[in-house]
Amino acid sequence: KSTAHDGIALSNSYAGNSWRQQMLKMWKEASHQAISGGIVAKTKIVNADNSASQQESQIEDLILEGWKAIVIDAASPTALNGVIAKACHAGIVVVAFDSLVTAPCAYKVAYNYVHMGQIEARFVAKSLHGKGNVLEVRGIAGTSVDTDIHKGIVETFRKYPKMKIVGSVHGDWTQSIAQKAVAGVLPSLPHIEAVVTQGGDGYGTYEAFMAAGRGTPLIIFGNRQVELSLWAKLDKKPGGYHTISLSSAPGVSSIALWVAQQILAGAKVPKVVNVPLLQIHANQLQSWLKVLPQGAVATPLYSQTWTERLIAANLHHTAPPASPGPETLH
Amino acid sequence: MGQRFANAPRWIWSYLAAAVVYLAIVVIAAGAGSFQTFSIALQFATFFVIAGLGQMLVITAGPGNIDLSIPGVMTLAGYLATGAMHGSNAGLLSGLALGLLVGLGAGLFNLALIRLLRIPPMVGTLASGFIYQSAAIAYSSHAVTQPSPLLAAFTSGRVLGVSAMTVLFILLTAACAVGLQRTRAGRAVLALGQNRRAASLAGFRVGGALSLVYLASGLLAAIAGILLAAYSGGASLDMAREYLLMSIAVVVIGGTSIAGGDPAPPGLWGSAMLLGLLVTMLNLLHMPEGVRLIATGGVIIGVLAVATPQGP
Amino acid sequence: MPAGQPALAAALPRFKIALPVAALAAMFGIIFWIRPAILSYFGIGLLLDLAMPAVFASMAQMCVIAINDIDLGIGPFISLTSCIAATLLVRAPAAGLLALAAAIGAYALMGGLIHVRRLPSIVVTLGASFIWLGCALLLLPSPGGGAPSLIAGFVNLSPPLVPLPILVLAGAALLGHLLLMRTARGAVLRGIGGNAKAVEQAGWSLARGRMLLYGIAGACGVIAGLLLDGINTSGDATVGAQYTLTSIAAVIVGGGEFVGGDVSPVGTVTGTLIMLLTGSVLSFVNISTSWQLSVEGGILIVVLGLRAVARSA
Amino acid sequence: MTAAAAPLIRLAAIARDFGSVRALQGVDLDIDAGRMLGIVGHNGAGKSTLMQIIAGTLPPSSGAIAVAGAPIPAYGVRAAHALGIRCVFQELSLCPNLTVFENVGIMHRSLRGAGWRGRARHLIRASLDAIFPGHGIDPDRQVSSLSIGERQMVEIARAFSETEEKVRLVILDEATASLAGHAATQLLDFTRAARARGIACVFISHRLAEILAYADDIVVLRDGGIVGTAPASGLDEDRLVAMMGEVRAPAGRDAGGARSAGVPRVEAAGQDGESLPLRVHAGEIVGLAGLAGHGQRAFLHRVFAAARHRERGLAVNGSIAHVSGDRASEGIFPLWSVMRNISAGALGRLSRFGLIDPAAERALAEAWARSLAIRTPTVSHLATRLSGGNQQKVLVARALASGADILLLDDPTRGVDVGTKRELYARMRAHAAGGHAILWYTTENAELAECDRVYVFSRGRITDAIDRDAYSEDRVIRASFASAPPGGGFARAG
Ligand SMILES: Nc1ncnc2c1ncn2[C@@H]1O[C@H](COP(=O)(O)OP(=O)(O)OP(=O)(O)O)[C@@H](O)[C@H]1O
Ligand SMILES: Nc1ncnc2c1ncn2[C@@H]1O[C@H](COP(=O)(O)OP(=O)(O)OP(=O)(O)O)[C@@H](O)[C@H]1O
Ligand SMILES: [Mg+2]
Ligand SMILES: [Mg+2]
Repeated sequence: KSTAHDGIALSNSYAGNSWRQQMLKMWKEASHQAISGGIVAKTKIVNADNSASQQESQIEDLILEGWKAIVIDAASPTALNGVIAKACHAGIVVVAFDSLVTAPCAYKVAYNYVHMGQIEARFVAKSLHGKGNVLEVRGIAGTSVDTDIHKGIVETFRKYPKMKIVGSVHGDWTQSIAQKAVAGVLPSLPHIEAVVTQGGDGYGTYEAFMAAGRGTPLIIFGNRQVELSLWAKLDKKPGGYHTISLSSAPGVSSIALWVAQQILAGAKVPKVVNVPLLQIHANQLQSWLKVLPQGAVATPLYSQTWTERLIAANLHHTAPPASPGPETLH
Repeated sequence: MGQRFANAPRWIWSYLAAAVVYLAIVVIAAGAGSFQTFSIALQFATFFVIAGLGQMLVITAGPGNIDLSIPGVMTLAGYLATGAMHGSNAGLLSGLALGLLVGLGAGLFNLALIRLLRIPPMVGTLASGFIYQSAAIAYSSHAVTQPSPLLAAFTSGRVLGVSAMTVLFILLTAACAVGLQRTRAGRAVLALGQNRRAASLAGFRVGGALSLVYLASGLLAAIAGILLAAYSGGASLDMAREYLLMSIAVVVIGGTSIAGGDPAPPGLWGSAMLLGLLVTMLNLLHMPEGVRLIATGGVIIGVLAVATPQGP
Repeated sequence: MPAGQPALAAALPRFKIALPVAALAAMFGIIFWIRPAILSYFGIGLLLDLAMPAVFASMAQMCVIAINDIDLGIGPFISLTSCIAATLLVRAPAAGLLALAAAIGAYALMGGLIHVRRLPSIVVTLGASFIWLGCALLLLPSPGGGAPSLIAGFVNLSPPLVPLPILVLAGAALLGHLLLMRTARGAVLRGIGGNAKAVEQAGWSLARGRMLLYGIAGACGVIAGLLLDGINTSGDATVGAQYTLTSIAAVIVGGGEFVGGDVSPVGTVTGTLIMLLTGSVLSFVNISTSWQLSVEGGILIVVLGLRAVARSA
Repeated sequence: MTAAAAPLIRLAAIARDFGSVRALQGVDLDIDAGRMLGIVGHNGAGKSTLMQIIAGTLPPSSGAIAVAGAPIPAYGVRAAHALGIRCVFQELSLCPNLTVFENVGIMHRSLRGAGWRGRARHLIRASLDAIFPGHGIDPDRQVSSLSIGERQMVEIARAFSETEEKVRLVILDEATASLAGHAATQLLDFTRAARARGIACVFISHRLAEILAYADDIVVLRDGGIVGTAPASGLDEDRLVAMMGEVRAPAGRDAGGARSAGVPRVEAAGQDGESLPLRVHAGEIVGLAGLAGHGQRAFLHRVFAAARHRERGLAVNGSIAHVSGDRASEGIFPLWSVMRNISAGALGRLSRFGLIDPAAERALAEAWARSLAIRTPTVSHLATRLSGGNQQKVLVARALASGADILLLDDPTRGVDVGTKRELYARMRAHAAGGHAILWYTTENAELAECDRVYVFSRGRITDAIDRDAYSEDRVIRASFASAPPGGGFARAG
């Protein structure tokens, strides 16, 4: 079925941090490809101010405007359920990504965040040879992303009896808040060997450690440019710096766009499309830093064909396609 | 002396409460890092104090005066300043100038709404705050905000364990306290806040005093925004969200009378420390966010009820 | 109070209500002109359903402004009541009802405290806002819960001919108008805002008046919370946050004044719709959402500026 | 009702204190049904306070109230209202944001339930029609849109309106002050009819002619006590004035001396046949006289504003200071010490490098406190803790300390005791002699004797200019009721 005359709208709950800005950029790039390729007729972005009720009312407007599909990065996992049900009822395809919703009729483009916590904890435990004090910097309290990552971390560390989480703060995925929170508890904490983060908070954590005059622990980084360049800087010192960058890529908005398009086109799509996390290893660091402007967030741009392969992998429970690298960006 | 003595307890309360909370932290953490906890709380308190100082001046101008545009000004100034800096020290001056200009412009615009259009300050600044925030939103989509390293270093740098920025603003608070009590313009603000008619008949320039406080509030909000953005490595759209209510809370817990005419600049530090240390304490006790908020609310109402003098 | 120009002064109340009504009519005109399809049962229902909780939030604020106070805590209070509805009221209806009644009682007591201790309402309600939010977070640390079937059923009602939101809005405006503007007690309550001393001299208790109005405000807040829970089918401790400021704006845009007991339920409903529909109009004319706040601020300034011009003319 | 029956209301030894101010000191008073009691007395004599106590809105500090012979222990608004006691308060007590009929509803608790609006409308219309035929007031008008006179009419009509509760006493506290002449006559004529129906009236007015013409008995109040009671028939204006005021010989002062010609400090143009011109020179004390609320205060404010901005027909040369007798609302800064209240006008001179010099400020305040004999423990004492008279001295000290060329006095001796007043008069004379110009509005005619020239205001216009030599209280009272200056058809108002 052709989607050439269909429109797909993005309802984004919040545009105030660099991750979301990058996410919107990726959406625009994917939109550009889709429209110039004649695949869809039009797209639109609507941003809310991080309040569920405003996003709700914006989605209602989108329904009234007759969009064929609405892609949602949600302000609340549950508060939009009412309006999403209305959209589904009106025959509109709803695809949620990043900050998901629990509405059953919505398709979800999801990261496996429990897995993210597991990878982090395993990496830390291996690096410290199974013994050490860990500080956990969590995201926004009450979100499913935060609880999932936390769950993965805790259950993995349980396998290493000598790994201890000695402190836990909420950094809200924001450098400044993470810095404030970490700085607040650090004085009353023992020596810290490693910090597990949720991405976006690594730089602030590092700053807090420096301000407290503590040695640099092993910090798991996210994919902000400041984090990656900090890693590169630390790596230049004698002995280097051994860590990984693990995060959700803002380019997931392009996957969500293509998923919505595929559903409109009548393709078979599972209700939940799992997306692999973006992992950056030391050997890829320089190539990413080369394409990243200051303040940006590392992400690939996912194409329609890549997304088709991802959907197929999800349908058949096979391994997902390899994540595209920085070369997909210009 | 009698009057000063009678007034002292109004801002003393916040210091007492902060001291109690601090002692509790020392006990809970069994003394570990207690000086650091203090100096860090002081550093974060600084941002609240800067914004609170402006709010305090506005509130001092009398009933109905309140500046709800502070978060908007902070965000916009933070964005424009760090956007212009582009992460280089070369852009420092132009960035600072741009940010301060935002504060000045916002103060002037607020004044135009209040004095020319005669819109009640509360809605006037609410509306203008919407506009500043929205300008920041519009700007944010094509901006890369990165503070100049020099400014960032200033916001986190320390002298003898105390942040240089904190020292600077303790001095500014003191200057403000002196200015309010010992300059003619300051007395005009105090007089205006106690009784607008009497102030005018006593020969004070009432309109000028009102302009002064709103301009100061705009400028201070801009400074708070620039420094906060510099400290955080860049601006974000909701970096000032909590300042809407907190700027008022800091002022009121600090002992400033919401009825006007009776500011308490030293209390700003006490209350900002109190609110910051309260969070640290509850974090240490692994208390949920909800408890922290209830404690904050309880402190606000409690201090108010204790510190409000009861007439006949 | 200038005694002169009685004709102009007499016209001002009318102008104050005519201005927002005209603005609202213009907004509806634009919406229906751009998207005639919305002029349908389904369309109007969807366009206005969020106005239902918003209107009760504004009504609550109006009750408080009627006695020259300001409520900076109504938004979190609504969040709290929606959380109560999403959790307690679903799991244990009796406890839920009790909690809601206690919430209303707490509001009335807050009014009493403000009166007896002569505290500034703005600070007390600010402090209370943290308490409401804290309670909501303790009750529902992360969004979720459900909606009592009765409430969910109510918000999904499809009455014949007229969509539910219109009925609710009209009902709220009408009931508010009858109670506050038409009854003798309503006049007394409004009179407190106009000249408290005169009301007291006529033998009325100001403490009771303030507690009653705060209690009504609390009840309106509870209704808003219940409706919000019904629409969202879940609770969220931050869902009502923005009602605090928009409710103040709605009351003032709708012709209310901060002092003088000069408020009107019909104006408040109008003001709420204006604040709410701004976003829709912008969306339909394809203006970026970045500017939505600017337009809201601009509308506030224009409406209040015009009113000031009319007053000094 | 015979004379032997118990009076409708009997007040015994009623006293009332406001902080340190004793507003009433043991008043005994009977009010009889079917008669009108006129009460006169200087400003601040305690008339309104007494009325508020009768109306139940203010509890007495001590004393007893009996109605129809029965003592009422828990006397209060509700009790008074149930007994049919109504009061038209001096300051308007209508809710401006409500309509006329809604204000009626606030007073009558029985107006409720279905159709109360109609009943309230009917009630007030009937009452207005009865008292002020041809009033032209629509009960649906919002009170804020009514003129002051119309509001007063509404309030009076509301007091006389009756539901099931019958009216037995109506108190009119300066109710005619803002009524147009013929409305006042309508009201007073109506009270005759009401009295015939057995309703008692208490009537307070500064228009002596009204009191003399309409009251049955007259009580004179001075400084919180009753100094005279007499049937109206036995009194005339002169004797009443004599009872009210201390007739004091003008204190001796050397005429002229400092008085200079040259450019006047304040000069207001007159209007032909309407208003006389006004002029104040350096060294002069000029009085503004007339009944309260006839434009004197507004004139002072115009002069004050003219010192900063331009005003048509008003020239002001020199700096200006203002002293208000309304201390609470336009004088004292309640959070400030005596020192700061005094120095407020002189901060420019006290500053060095932009900073106020605390030592100089204290010295200035102490000097003036000593010079005016302000009774305060130290100048750091809160100004509001002083007695009214001493607070007033603080305001005077502020104005004098400012060193302004022109001093505007707005009834500055309100609530000030006799001794203090004398001190202030002497201070004013010295100040004028020092080359300053003083413009002095007073409601106490005795103070006019202190002035070099007196301008009498009536309905916003200057109707007479009386030089010191030609001054007589009688001429002031006559001009107070005039509607135009002598040249333009002098008419006596009634
Ligand atoms: N303290 C205040 N609080 C709130 N609004 C105020 C205050 N002061 C002034 N305004 C607003 O500003 C308007 C203009 O002020 P106004 O013209 O009275 O000052 P001004 O008289 O010009 O001062 P100046 O003494 O310098 O002449 C007022 O009508 C009022 O709406
Ligand atoms: N609420 C109050 N608080 C303090 N003092 C008061 C109060 N009401 C009246 N007074 C004082 O009591 C005294 C008597 O005042 P009152 O109003 O009874 O005088 P009055 O005879 O009615 O004067 P006028 O002719 O000006 O109306 C005055 O000295 C006044 O300052
Ligand atoms: Mg002016
Ligand atoms: Mg009186």
